[in-house]
Amino acid sequence: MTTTSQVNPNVSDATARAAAQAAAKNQPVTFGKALNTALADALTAEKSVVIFGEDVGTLGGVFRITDGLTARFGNERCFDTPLAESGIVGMAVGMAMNGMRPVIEMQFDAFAYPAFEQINSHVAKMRNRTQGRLPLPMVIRIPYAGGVGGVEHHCDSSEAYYSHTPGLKVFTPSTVADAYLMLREAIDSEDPVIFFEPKKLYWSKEQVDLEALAAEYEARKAAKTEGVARIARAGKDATLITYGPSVSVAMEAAKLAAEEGISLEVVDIRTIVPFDDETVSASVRKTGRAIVVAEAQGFASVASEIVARVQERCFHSLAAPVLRVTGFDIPFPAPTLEKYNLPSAERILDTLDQLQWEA
Amino acid sequence: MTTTSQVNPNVSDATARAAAQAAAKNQPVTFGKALNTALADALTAEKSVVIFGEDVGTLGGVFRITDGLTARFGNERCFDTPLAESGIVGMAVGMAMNGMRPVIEMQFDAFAYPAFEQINSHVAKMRNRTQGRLPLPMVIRIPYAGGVGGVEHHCDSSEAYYSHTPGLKVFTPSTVADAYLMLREAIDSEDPVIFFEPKKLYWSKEQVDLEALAAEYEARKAAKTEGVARIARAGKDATLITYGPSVSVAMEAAKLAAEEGISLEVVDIRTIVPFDDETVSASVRKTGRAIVVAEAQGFASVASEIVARVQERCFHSLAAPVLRVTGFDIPFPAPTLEKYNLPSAERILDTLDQLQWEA
Amino acid sequence: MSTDATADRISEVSQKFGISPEDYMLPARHMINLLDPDGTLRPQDQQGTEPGHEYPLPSPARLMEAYSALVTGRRVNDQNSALVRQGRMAVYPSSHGQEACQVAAALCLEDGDWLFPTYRDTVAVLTKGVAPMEVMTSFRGEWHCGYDPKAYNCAPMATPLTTQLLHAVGVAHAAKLRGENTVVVAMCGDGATSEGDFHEALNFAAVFNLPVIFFVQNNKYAISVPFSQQSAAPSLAHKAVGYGMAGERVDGNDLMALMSVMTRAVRLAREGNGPLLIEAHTYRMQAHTNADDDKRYREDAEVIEWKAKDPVTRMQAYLDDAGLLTEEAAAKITEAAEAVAKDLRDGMNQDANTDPRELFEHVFSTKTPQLAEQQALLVDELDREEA
Amino acid sequence: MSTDATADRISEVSQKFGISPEDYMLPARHMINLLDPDGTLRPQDQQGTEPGHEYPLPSPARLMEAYSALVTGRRVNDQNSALVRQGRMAVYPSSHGQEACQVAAALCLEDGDWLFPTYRDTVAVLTKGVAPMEVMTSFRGEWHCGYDPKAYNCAPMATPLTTQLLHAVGVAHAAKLRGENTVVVAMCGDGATSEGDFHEALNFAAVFNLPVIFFVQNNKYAISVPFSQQSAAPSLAHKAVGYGMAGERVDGNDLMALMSVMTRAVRLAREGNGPLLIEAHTYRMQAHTNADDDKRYREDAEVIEWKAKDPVTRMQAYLDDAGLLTEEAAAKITEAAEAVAKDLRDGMNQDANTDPRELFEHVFSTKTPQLAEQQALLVDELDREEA
Ligand SMILES: Cc1ncc(C[n+]2csc(CCOP(=O)(O)OP(=O)(O)O)c2C)c(N)n1
Ligand SMILES: Cc1ncc(C[n+]2csc(CCOP(=O)(O)OP(=O)(O)O)c2C)c(N)n1
Ligand SMILES: [Mg+2]
Ligand SMILES: [Mg+2]
Repeated sequence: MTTTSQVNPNVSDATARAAAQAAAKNQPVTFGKALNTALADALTAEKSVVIFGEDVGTLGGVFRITDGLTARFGNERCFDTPLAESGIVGMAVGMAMNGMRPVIEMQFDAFAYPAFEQINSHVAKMRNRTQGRLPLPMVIRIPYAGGVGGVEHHCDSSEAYYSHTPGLKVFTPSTVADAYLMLREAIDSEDPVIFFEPKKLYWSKEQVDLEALAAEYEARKAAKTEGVARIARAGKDATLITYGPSVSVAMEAAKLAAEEGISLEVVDIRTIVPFDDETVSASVRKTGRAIVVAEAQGFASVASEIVARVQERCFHSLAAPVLRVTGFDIPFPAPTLEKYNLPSAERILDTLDQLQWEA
Repeated sequence: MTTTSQVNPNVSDATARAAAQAAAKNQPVTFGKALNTALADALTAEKSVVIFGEDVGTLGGVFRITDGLTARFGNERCFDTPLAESGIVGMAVGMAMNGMRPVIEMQFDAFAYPAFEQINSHVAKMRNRTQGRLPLPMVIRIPYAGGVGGVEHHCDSSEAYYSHTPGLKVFTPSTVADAYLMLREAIDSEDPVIFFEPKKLYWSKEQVDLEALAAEYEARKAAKTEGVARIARAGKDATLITYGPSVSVAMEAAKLAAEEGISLEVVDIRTIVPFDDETVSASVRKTGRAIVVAEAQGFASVASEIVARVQERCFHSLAAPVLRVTGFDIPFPAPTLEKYNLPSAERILDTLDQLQWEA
Repeated sequence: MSTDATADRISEVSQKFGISPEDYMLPARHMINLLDPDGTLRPQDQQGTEPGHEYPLPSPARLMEAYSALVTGRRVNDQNSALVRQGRMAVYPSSHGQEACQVAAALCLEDGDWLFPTYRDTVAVLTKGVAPMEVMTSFRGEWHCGYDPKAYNCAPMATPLTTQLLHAVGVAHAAKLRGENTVVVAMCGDGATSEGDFHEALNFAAVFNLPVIFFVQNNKYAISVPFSQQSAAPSLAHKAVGYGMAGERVDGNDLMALMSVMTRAVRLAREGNGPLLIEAHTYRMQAHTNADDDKRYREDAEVIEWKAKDPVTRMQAYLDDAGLLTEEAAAKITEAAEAVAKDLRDGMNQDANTDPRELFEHVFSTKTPQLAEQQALLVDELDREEA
Repeated sequence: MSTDATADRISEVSQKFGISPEDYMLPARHMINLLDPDGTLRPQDQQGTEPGHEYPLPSPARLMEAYSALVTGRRVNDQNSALVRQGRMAVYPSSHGQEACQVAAALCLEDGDWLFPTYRDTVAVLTKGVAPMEVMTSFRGEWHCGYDPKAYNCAPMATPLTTQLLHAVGVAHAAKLRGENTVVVAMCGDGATSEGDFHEALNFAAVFNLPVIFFVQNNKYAISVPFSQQSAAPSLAHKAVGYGMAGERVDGNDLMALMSVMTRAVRLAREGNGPLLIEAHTYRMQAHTNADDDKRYREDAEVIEWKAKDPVTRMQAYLDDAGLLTEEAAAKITEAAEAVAKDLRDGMNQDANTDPRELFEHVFSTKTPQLAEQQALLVDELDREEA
């Protein structure tokens, strides 16, 4: 059930430095711990930050991402609510209206759906409908996607719903350092952020010195992640554009392709909204071929959007259509069958074969 | 506030015949009346059909689409519910589980959001999670989109949310004949259908003989609309791919383009799920250029999907990238400003200019 | 934050009233009503009070203040409806007949307190102090709520039903965490009580023991749907006990009763006794909005019956009889109301602010590259149009 | 379908009991409890009954039937937990300690009646007659619910909390429209009552006067969150009055009381008196699921305290004392339970049905071209793999 994400050969800037420092100190940390530390550091840095949701207090969340926060910061800074997602989001809206920075947790992806009206009609629109007078700085954390053998309703990739909704920012980290940095950025953002955490990465480990990263972030020296895609691996023959849980899959595909002499560039887009057209387009213009890899069902998805944008912007650089490797357009399958649905390195390589190399 | 939709020069099959018959009889009918008649005919044809929602009984719905049905069929066939959308959808799920065919109304697009969990986690998945044993034949009617000067929360185009959700069919008619036929088909479908009704078309009129159409439908002689796109106008220089409220805008653009000597083909896709790749691809392969026109905000939208599919399938026939004319990625604007957001014939023609005619 | 604490709190307050916790939470057996429809003060034993549910008469000064707001409220409702008929305003959901509720909802609050209104609560928002033209901004078809919610401690009027009750809970919770003594009045209609968010808001408020007054105007209709098809409960106020809070029903056309009930509710809430649910029985005298046709679903006779219970004439009669409404005072009150009406007429003659470039300005704190691109496209179109 | 009719209905039934409508709707002042934890029958005046809330003892035959199901239920819970520990099942939310509730929920129903269970209600589903391995299908990681809901009149176990209560309302409504006399028991937990759908379901059932019993197992926890942080109400049963229905709370570890309360509820519902809300006080003896660690949020002492109230030993003691549980009868009951446990062990040794091609078969009635294309892609992959 635990996946160790790839250590990236050419991570950029802060991430790279942080990774290097940590490697020196030899402290592997999990993705979950990075999130937990980001929350603790945010609670320390800013007294208007409050954390709440189902089971986030005493228990520390079903994934333990809020572990220890109630004990350390008290029941007023991190607390359990009654079991009602619309209630949680709606209350967060009010708290943000009144000077707080709520960071709330939806227990699983599909259990954010009861809050859809609050998110869509209020979280996304309050700033706009008050002409900027009521900004809503808040973060909605959503563990998402599969790869952990979850039962029905526990493995949805729901990022398209929120990415399609104007007024919401959508972040999804794929490395331990990004987990820390992006969550800090999300909490400090003046805009509401839907923060998607790939469940299968919670237990993945990397050599990252979180203390150094924190110091860097607080000194405003960490490189911005919002709207800045990450070249997870440099390459020249084709680009894999991906995010969140699929980054590790793309990295694996790139490794396998390299063995066959094909050099793949992997772009981790990090934030779906705002989108880094520049980095993505530059990569595709360079390689001339692209595959978008994402776990969500493909129809009318974020992957569709990326394909559409890339061909709009890079049409004359393209040697082949931009293809997609995504989940099928079916309800997310049960544990015994999920592997057939999830994008795999093999499926990416099969798709690569279709990029008209002979043409 | 009333828009008269275009009478299409080359509508296909049943639609054409029906239009012709009606023209002979000279009876203009509104889009709203066609829907109302479809509901009445379905109530008559099949005793398991029941209609309910907010204000659909005595009042006949805020748009009067259910006008007269309670009086004619009784309060057990068409009735008001308490004011709760999740309740309406959830109750419909149970009724469909127990032998009924509920046809329910969401009063406005954004007011379907409270039902998002019921729609996503149950309506879409019940057949699947019971291995086909509990199909849910039900129709969720949603008036959608703008062009009517509606205040906030009353003009969302929310089709992407449902189109992205596996297990839902998504229909949206753009002509009076289709309003009738597609609603009948939706009600008779064994699958749940989200039925999007472009508000601005409710009062649009066409020459259609509904009685003849009904007879044809019931004799199973009407051409299928599900999964069958409609060539709303034939052309050869570029294809406009569109649906619902944007069809009339595309038709207007085609007319204007024709005056400039450019021949545009307009494809009305009718059902977003299932999607008619064949018709769409054939048109684009023929013309070599395509613009997707839709009113919803563009990011991660149905328009994105269509662009992605078209370039995947027609890449080597394309003389230019597939472009989009959509709503902006902003909350739907208030009445005084909506015209700046809505796709217009002018904006389509501007986009047409970018299709690299000189290249 | 726990039921144990709540149980203690409830039993404490009920002890104060010398009644059982259940009797404290359940509404009085009869609706609280101080004035007869004709303006005469009811005998004490017919006021609906019973132990723990006693409501003293407000002071004359307070009544005069409320009456003045009532007259202005009525004038505003009718002025706005006229402006709609004249085509100078897009839509207006009038609260004609419900003005006493609206006035009490706002007047019971103190300066730092918050109000959460719906689309029908224009008069409450006005009474809270928002400038008339600011209140009307969204109804004229502009894209924003028109006023600064933080300047007035008044949320934007909410359209998605009952969603705002949760925001009210959040505002109260934030204040409580900071140790501020803020009371919040959260308004909704009878129909809206059927939505899930109503339930979640009341429960959150009770569990976190927050000073929120949930104020339901039961005007008997949700658009066309009569209350009898909305709920089978003995009263909406009876819902309170299911959350562990106190409930009360009050004659919503009796300004005196409303002022008394709401003032006590605010005091109880401010003293830390938790949220309360107040149901005001009133009537929507006009159609749902100008776009609605109420002839399709109700009899004139019913409307006429309620006309006899009008809150304005009732209060006026009482004040007249009590000798409080001198000619001078009455003139001043009318004058104030007319001034507001004139403001509205004048304001509506001015063009709405409709710079399309602003469409992109407040989606995020700073424009995303995508929005900048889209704005550029629109600006280019506008420039070409102007050229 | 209107409150007027409902009010009539409520006052009729309350008259039948010689009490006020409010007293009919509010739960009895004390929880209904017939057997002491040690299995002795409580004196009548301590059973929690009061006028209109009297509960007769079930017949010996009925008690024996229920006890047998109870023993099987306990065996199934413990067998399944063992299978999880052995790695032969993915996940199991055990109802150990709550089996009396589960048994009563199913046994009170007649053949054509429907049951709407949650993920924790395996034992209720079994008691409703579904074959053991069919019940366990989804917990082994298969993609469907395993049984034919229509064959058993038993909905798939629901995970998204309280969503299923609305489906229950719909099933009852459909039956009513067809003139069928179907009663529905809809189950949920204490935590789930906080969700909006709970509210909407109860209101719809009351407004449409449907024969639905909402049966809440208040096992004191929603994963880690104790009931005190879930609700501040005097009891969950008190919520009933806010919908215009009758509520009752019952000792959820007392099978005798449960059988009596649920049987009466079903009868009242079937006679057209509308929905009822029953809250059973019980305790989740084990962690939320095997993935949970309950040591993080509760004391052992609390668990031990509840161990003394175990429903199985309690009922056994009573039946023993009453001379109903002969050695022979006890042996038969154990045997039946063991047979089910064996079924489960054997079944779990068989491979789950996991043909990936089937992933596309039941999304729609017929595959869309898009799904056919995607299925072909997968089939091609599988073929190449096999080759
Ligand atoms: C979530 C939601 N669903 C539906 C609507 C459409 N709608 C607007 S007002 C209204 C009736 C509300 O009735 P009530 O709560 O009694 O308030 P009143 O209008 O009587 O003041 C409806 C159905 C809405 N605004 N929001
Ligand atoms: C809508 C929704 N939100 C969250 C969850 C996650 N979840 C599963 S069980 C549970 C606790 C439920 O507690 P309760 O209703 O008391 O039932 P119990 O588990 O005690 O039987 C939670 C939060 C869910 N399944 N559905
Ligand atoms: Mg109302
Ligand atoms: Mg529980």
